[in-house]
Amino acid sequence: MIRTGERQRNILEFALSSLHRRRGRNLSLLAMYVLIIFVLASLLFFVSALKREAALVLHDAPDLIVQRMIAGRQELIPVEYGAEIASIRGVAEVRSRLWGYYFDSWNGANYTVIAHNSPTGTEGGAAIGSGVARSRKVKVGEMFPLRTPGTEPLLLEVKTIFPDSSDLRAADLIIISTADFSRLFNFPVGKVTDLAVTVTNVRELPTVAAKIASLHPDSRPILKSEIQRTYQSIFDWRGGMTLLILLSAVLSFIIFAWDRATGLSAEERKEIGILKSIGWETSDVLLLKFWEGCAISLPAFLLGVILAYGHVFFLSAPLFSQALKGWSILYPRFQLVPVVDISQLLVLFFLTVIPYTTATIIPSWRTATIDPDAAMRS
Amino acid sequence: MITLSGVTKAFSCGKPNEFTAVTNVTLEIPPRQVTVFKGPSGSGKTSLLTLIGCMSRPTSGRIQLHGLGVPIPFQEDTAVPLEITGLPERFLTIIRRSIFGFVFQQCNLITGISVLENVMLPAYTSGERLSEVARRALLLLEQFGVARHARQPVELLSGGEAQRVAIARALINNPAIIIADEPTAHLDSKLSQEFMEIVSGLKRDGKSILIASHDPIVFDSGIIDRVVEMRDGTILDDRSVR
Amino acid sequence: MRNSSRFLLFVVVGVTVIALLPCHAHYRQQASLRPMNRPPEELTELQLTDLCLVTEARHTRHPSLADRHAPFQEHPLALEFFPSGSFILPPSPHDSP
Amino acid sequence: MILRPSTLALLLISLLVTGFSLTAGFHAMGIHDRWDPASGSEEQLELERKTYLISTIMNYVFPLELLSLILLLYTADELHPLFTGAMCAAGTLAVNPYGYPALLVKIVTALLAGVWLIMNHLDSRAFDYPLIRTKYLFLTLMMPLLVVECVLLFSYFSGIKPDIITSCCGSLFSHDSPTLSGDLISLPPVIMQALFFSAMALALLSGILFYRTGRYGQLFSALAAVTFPVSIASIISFIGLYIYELPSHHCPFCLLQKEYHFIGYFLYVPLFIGAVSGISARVISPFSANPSLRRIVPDTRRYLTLVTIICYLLFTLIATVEMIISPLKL
Amino acid sequence: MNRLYTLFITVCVLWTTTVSAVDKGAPPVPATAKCAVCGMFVAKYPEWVSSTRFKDGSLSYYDGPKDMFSHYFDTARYTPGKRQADMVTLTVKDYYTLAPLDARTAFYVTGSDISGPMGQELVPFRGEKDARAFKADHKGKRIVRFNEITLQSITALK
Repeated sequence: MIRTGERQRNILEFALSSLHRRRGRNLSLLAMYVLIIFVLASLLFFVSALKREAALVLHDAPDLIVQRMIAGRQELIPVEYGAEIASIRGVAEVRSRLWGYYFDSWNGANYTVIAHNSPTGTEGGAAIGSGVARSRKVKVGEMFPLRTPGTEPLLLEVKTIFPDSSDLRAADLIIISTADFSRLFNFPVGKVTDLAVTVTNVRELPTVAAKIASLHPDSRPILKSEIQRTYQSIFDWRGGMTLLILLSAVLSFIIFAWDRATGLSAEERKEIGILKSIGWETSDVLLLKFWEGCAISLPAFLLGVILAYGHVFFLSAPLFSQALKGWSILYPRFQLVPVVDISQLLVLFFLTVIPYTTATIIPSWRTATIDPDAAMRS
Repeated sequence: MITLSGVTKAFSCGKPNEFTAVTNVTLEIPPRQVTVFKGPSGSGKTSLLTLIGCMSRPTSGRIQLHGLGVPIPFQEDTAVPLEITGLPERFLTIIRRSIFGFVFQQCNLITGISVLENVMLPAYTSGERLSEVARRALLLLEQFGVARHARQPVELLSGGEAQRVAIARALINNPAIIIADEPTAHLDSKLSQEFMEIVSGLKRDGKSILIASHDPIVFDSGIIDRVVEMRDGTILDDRSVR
Repeated sequence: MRNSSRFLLFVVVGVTVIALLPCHAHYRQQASLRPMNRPPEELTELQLTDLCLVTEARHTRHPSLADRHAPFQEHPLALEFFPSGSFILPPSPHDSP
Repeated sequence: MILRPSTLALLLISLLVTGFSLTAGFHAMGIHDRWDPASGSEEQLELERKTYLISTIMNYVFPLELLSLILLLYTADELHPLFTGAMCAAGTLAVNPYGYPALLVKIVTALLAGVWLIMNHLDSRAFDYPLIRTKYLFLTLMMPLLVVECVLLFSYFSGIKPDIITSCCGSLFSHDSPTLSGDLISLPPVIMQALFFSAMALALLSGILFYRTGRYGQLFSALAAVTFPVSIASIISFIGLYIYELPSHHCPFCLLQKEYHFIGYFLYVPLFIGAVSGISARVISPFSANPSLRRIVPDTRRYLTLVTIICYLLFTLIATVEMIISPLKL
Repeated sequence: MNRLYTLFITVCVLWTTTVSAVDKGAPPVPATAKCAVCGMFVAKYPEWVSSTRFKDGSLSYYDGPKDMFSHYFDTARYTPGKRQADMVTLTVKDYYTLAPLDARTAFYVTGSDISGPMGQELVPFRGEKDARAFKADHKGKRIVRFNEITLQSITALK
């Protein structure tokens, strides 16, 4: 037993020294491998953390949102619809919501303006997201103007700026009072943006939605579960699709690794021949090749995953934010709360290390079965 | 003792380029002697040595090893001669590792690693502690006067030093039989003489030594017990020098 | 220290760090649920539906509430708003009860 | 089709295992037909080299097969929230008719893979390849099974759609279900308890006896093989009840869940390893007639027996501790 | 000004006539509570949780009225040593309001298209009007009272 262990260690020792001898090639292989695992793991971590954030936001979302559609576009919905919906059996509460978008021609950003009569949202005051504060360069207590359809701009005093930690929800929000809202947009009387319906028993939601749709054929009820599903599919598709793309990257890497493993240099060939002639057996050489593979793939996996964790959860995924940002001016400064479990790590391991290892089986067998008398005959 | 009976080795059997390297060789090699296989290149002496040294298997014929005095894991009774002809490669390797030590025409040292590591290499796979192996390797290097190079990479050695390192490597597992293939081919006369002195030392230590060579310094040397002359895969002449 | 020991030590340390990642994640999740780290009540009262991840257009800020014909929701590879747009799948046609 | 990392990994592994096994099996057939250890011909040398290839491939691939059995259980459990009515892997596997067959075939192939690896290890320790034909015949016979497993897995995962209404383990493993498990559950727990503990005790006793004296090996292997299904039946019949602390919940899958501290894995893994080595001890016993294996086989059998004893003891220990600390009393 | 006033009104929350007493009065279901019949964790299905209280003060939870009735009719099987007569209170939840409700006074709709965590269910209501409305909306077959329910009708539910 001890002898087997010692043999493994001795062979590992030699494997490390032979990798070291060709460090240029092996380091480039390692770097490429680390990079692929890093990107794959970052993506996995990023998506699962965003999923959690989306789920948290959705937790507070209304059970059912009723919009009105005219000519295929969303329109303002009359308040009376709310009272009728409230009388449907199973509906606990109907809230009308006033909100909209404000395009800031000054800096090209899109804000989300919401009317809400909370303490900070008193007339003339506003609670804003930190993204808005950044792009408008305002601090608490300062004033900032918004254009109105009339001649006078709406002057608002910043009462609250939401902390960076809630950027994923609030970076672009401007919360103002109802009165200010109607002045800002010259909002029609008796109309609201949409209705938020609370239904006590979620099982009844589809029925309530169907009743609303038949009551007002021009309305479009959106269920919370549909939003959830949309999000799920966005992230799953994103996760799955990108996974496929990255898998192809992994595949090309395997081909590279295969090519590298098969294209034995004359020098390597001679070395194996010498080893075999001085008493190494085929299975010893196979073991050597196995340890060589491990000495590449294990560090690659460990480094790749740990770096990815740091990249996504400590540095907020700067690599992906570039892709997500696109043309938007307000990119949230968020720090994701990590979501990692062992199964994720195992799957990552299965998807990256195993293909590499299997790709090297046949080449290493070919290497290992060089004739032992090759060294004599050279 | 090693006995060969009717040993033939053919390459590329059944193909147009078939050729027979060793034809129907029957031979007995007693222990603790220096035996030289003499003949021009292509005479089959190297092939014969690879067959004896368990590096390859004969196409037909038998090779037996007697009274090895070394325990082989699967051999129950050490008194019975060990037939090596039909053994799988795995077991040939075990025998090769524990009974034979090889010195090649080119020194066949692995470049990039130290002299010491090169000497230790054959023992890596036996599962011995490397510190123990290193101790033994240093003793051997000392014995051959190259201990001061132990930590240097092998590229920096001169031809004679490299040869002595190769001999040290062949001895690391304390084999009973040393096989040397054209050991003096790349050495000048002085170094070849030195080599023969080392061989006589080994002989004094009780090792059997088989050398393939067509160098007169080797087969005219005083320490030789027997010369086997070969040509075209067969034995022309087999004479005892003493 | 032998190289193999160094390598094995590296692997053990790496595996330990990786094993600690889920623990760290768990800790951070617990911490994020503590009252002081929760989003202000003012925000949760708004009953928001979407993450503010991309804001270049209304259909990216609130993908779940956008018009059905909003540009690239019809095809995930539509290029109007390339980087973020290409990530978003059209909502499932499930939404008419 | 359900595109998740874990399902992708499962399918990938299945493809790898099948692909490589087919390659190996193809070579194995050639070796099986043309093997002639007495010959020193180049063809024979080539064949001997191929045995290394097959061994290498199988030594990589079959452990994967064993691991992916655990991954399959995990995935099935992980997917259960997608389906109405499913509360654990039992419901997920019942989503379409391929689920349970896939699991069953996977268990069988994993078992056989374990036995094959042990056989291969044994063969590599003898100097004249005594088992070469046997093991390659065995491997060739496993090929169709591996292909079937791959096909089943693909059909299963491609047939999965969310929101399917499936049955929950409560109905699959209840008194009233007209299946074998239904009959099992209807047995009074006392009978099953008596059966389980006596089978386990006999297996362990005969194992210890064999380990100490070298006799009654066949008896031990037979008992070890019987104890495997008995233990699984016992999990369904009564061990689960103590773990769930419910007198009527007979599911063998819920115990894989986090809520039960993944206790299922700690029960099934030792049980499986114990069964593989117990069965292997029986499978290899006839090989001791072979001169070159005469001394190796008894050693290996003793070692395998030790593994079985330890694993079964572990299983019994965990089960008994669960029964004792559980507030439920039957 | 008038306009502003109207807007203010509209934004005010519109309360409906239904009681918003969600689970008021009933103690929260512990997260570790399992259905006494099928073993599911009941807290995952708050809208279905039913419970019984025994004479000795012990509580049993179920993931739906169906399992509660299974227990009620076959008490000894799921809680050995206890009898039906030991069940003091039986509580279900009104479908529309999710308010706790004495199972003995409730109206149950069978055969509807609403399925519980364990498939077909008896859907409980406080009032007969609600039950009728539900029966119409959800293709229910019958409205039954507590004493009309038998072990056979429970086992017939899939």
